[in-house]
Amino acid sequence: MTGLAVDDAAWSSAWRRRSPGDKLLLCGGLVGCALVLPAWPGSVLVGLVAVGLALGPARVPARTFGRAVRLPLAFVTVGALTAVVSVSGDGLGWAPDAASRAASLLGHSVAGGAAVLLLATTTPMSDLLPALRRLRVPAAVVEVASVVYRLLFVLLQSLRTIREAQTARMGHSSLRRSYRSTGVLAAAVLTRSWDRARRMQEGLAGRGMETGLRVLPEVLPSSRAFLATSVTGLAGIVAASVLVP
Amino acid sequence: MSHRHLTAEALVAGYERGRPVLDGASLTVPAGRRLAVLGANGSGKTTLLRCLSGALRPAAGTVALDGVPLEHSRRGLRAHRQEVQLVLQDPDDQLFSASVAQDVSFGPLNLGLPEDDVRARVAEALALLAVDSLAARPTHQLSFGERKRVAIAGAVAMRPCVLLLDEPTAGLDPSAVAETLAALARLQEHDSTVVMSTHDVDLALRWADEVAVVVDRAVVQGEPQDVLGDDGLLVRARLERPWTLTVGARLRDLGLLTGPSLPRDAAGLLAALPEHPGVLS
Amino acid sequence: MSHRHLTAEALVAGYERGRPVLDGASLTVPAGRRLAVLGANGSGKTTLLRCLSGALRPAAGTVALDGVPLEHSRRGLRAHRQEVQLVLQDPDDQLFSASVAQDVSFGPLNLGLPEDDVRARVAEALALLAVDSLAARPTHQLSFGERKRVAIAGAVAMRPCVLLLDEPTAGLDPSAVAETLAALARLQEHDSTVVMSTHDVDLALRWADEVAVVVDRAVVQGEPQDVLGDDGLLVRARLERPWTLTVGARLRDLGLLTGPSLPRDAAGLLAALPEHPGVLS
Amino acid sequence: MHIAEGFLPAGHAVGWTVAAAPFVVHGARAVVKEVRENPESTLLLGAAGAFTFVLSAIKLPSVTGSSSHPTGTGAGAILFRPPVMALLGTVVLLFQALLLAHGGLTTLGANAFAFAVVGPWVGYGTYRLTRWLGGGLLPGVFAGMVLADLATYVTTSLQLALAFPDATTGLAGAAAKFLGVFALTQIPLAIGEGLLGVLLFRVLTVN
Repeated sequence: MTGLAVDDAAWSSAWRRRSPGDKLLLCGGLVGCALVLPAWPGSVLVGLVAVGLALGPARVPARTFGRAVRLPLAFVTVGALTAVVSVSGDGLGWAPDAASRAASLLGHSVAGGAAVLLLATTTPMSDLLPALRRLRVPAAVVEVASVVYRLLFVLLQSLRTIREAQTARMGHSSLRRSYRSTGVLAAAVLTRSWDRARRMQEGLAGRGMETGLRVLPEVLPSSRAFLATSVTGLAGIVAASVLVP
Repeated sequence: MSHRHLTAEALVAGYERGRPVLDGASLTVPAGRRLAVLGANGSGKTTLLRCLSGALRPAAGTVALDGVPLEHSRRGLRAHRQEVQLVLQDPDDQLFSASVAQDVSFGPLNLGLPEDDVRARVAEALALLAVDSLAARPTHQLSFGERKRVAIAGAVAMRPCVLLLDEPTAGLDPSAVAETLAALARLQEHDSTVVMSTHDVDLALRWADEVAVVVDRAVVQGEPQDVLGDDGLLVRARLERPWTLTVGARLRDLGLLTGPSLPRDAAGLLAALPEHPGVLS
Repeated sequence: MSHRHLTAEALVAGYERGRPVLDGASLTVPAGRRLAVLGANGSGKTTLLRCLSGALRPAAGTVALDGVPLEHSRRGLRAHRQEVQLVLQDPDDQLFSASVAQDVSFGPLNLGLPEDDVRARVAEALALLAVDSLAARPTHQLSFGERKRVAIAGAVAMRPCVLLLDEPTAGLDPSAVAETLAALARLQEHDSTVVMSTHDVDLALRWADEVAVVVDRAVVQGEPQDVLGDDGLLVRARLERPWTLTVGARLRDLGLLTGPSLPRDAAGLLAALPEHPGVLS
Repeated sequence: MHIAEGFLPAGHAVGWTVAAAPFVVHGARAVVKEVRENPESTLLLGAAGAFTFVLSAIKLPSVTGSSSHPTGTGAGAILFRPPVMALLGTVVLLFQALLLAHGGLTTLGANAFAFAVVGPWVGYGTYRLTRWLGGGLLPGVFAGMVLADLATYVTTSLQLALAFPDATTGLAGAAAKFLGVFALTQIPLAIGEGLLGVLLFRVLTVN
């Protein structure tokens, strides 16, 4: 079954049955620290904690986490370099503290990314989306997002299979053909998505759909111990960053 | 749940390029029993099931539950759906949630049941279809056969009196077919009527109590061995003769089979053969 | 076209949640003959076919054509695809164009052939698959069985030496299955090798010259009656025993069957039975 | 390309969230209203969102061999209109941030402003303008998608410039830098996305 590595990890992680609210608090706190605290030692601590928790108690596969953490690096490196290069009438140069500024940017970003990745690899989207209701997001929007989550895997699979079928018949053997085939591919996926929505309308009408896609929320109880440890840990990171020069 | 009689009378429905797929089709669904609806692809099996479930409004003719005609009003359809549920051939047409348990809860919630009842029904449906172990997995990770059973669970959770299944075994390998049939058997301990459409004549012969063949835009209904032994009908319907009837008939001509009627499956055939060579009638 | 030998050696491929679906799978496709690849859903049949066609690059092991290993370079794959074509299970994954003729011309056009050659190949492919009457029709108007045959025509128009088909009869009613098998027979008059994957053991027994069962992440290959008569293998592979072998074995024990080997289909079984009662060995 | 997690300073992250909020809320209201009137539209909107997500997963063939992905905002804006795209685009961004590590949660506001607000409006506006000036469907689609793509990248570049003014030349210099690195290099890819749109709509209108 094709899927996305992060999503697979979320469904089988050891922290799957923890309350999404608990995990949001922890990861939200970590991201906040990564952003607000100075890169040293704040971001470094956040990064270590996030990676440590992911590979340790949450039992996220190292390969998945490692790959995903590297994905934003291209943007971050280019962005950081662009920020610290200085242009003037005389040409290019380096801004003062270029190295430390760039390192700082890198640190904030990698740490923040790791913190969010901890959330993403331990909490499936279908657990997170209902949590949005608590942020006053309307039910209709949450339901639409849930359908997006269900359908995107179906369409991704179609994308891969159709492209493979096109490649087998040499549809991508030259640049021109590849473009034409890609256009056809996009059209095929769009047609599939419309078709699927239309068929689901009838299928769900038969199951009594009238005003919405209401489902029974899953019971994922919160853990006082988890919350307490998280808050303590976050406080520790803040304290360390404030105290260490 | 008490038995309810579902009938269709003189249906005209399913227009394709100007002509109706069904024209004068009538059917009586035997309460509490197993009915197989047979026909070639495109013959109108799905159209018939959709008319029976209320999903499709026929151009003429009536569908009735216990003699009361189905009204295609909001109220009428809602009442009908509580008794008659249709599981479509493609499970992805009915599975909208990434979570298996949440998807199955959709139907009971739409019936307006309180949360505890819904939870109980979901657990019961998942167990009946033997998909309770999948409740923690997302829908998109399940195999085709597993998704088919989750879709059936979604319908079963509404506790309909009549369960209609459109080609429930299409695309399934032999072990998955066996699991599905076992699940349907468990269901029928709870007194429901099961109707399945298929083009697999051997399956129909061994599973069904009654058989209805969709042919020439209408329906011919009867006992499995009668209907499926009628060669003229099978040719018109573009179906094959079940092998047990063919081989059984020949063995009976050779005087080798005991028993009043021809066997309906391999086990029955082997059982009706003599134990040792040399024993002939 | 000359016969080409397609082989797979010790394939490791198809990772799903960390484990490979195939581990040490080897297969020899007999040139110019019919090979059925059997296995339960999820066993690795599709993965095996995708490795053989070059669509999937195995993590370990080799695929070779006439002993020359397949290189997963642009050039290597291009050459391979001209000899080996795979038709997927869902025709809608392969039909992109507005009309049938347009779709079948996709492959030959991409090969860079001149227009006249393309036209000729399209006509030939449509005729072989008996869909020439549908040439101008839009693909979405065709029935499922017709679309499956158009998808096969699209691959055939590339004139591959080896044609791989993933579950070509899945979802087809008996008459459509017969049409597809007839089309494949016409193809083989042109000297091609046909490999089909299926979980229908009866079909495999009556159609194939050789059978390969995908079981326990590897492949067991052999003569149909040997492989499909091996009960231990069938149980491990989650397949059923073909009914002709079961019934045939019993009839042979009763001394009723003539002939050296067990029959492979209903016609063979009936032919091997005595004409009149009372004739026993 | 979305701004990665943690890359924007806190103040800017909050500021852009505030800037994008009214548009996203307006889009959410439109969705709620639509769903109330037609409950089945939940499924259509969900399919639209899933398509936009998957569209950005398509690899655009390129001469250099390196792959790039369409933003998808232009096609979405023309197919589904900008107000709904503000909401759908934000949902897609959320999924991309969590499932693909593309973009971020703290940068969701900034990315939404570029990808779900500016991009779609520029794309849709260009499309309508082109048609009003007499162009057909396909030229309209081409212009709309190219400019939607470019507008998204220009906005992102300016957001970065605002956050990281140049040491010597300040905002203007930073703008020049980031535009040069992100937007200028994007031009051939934006044209590629426009071509993709033309092909996509051509297939759709023929069938």
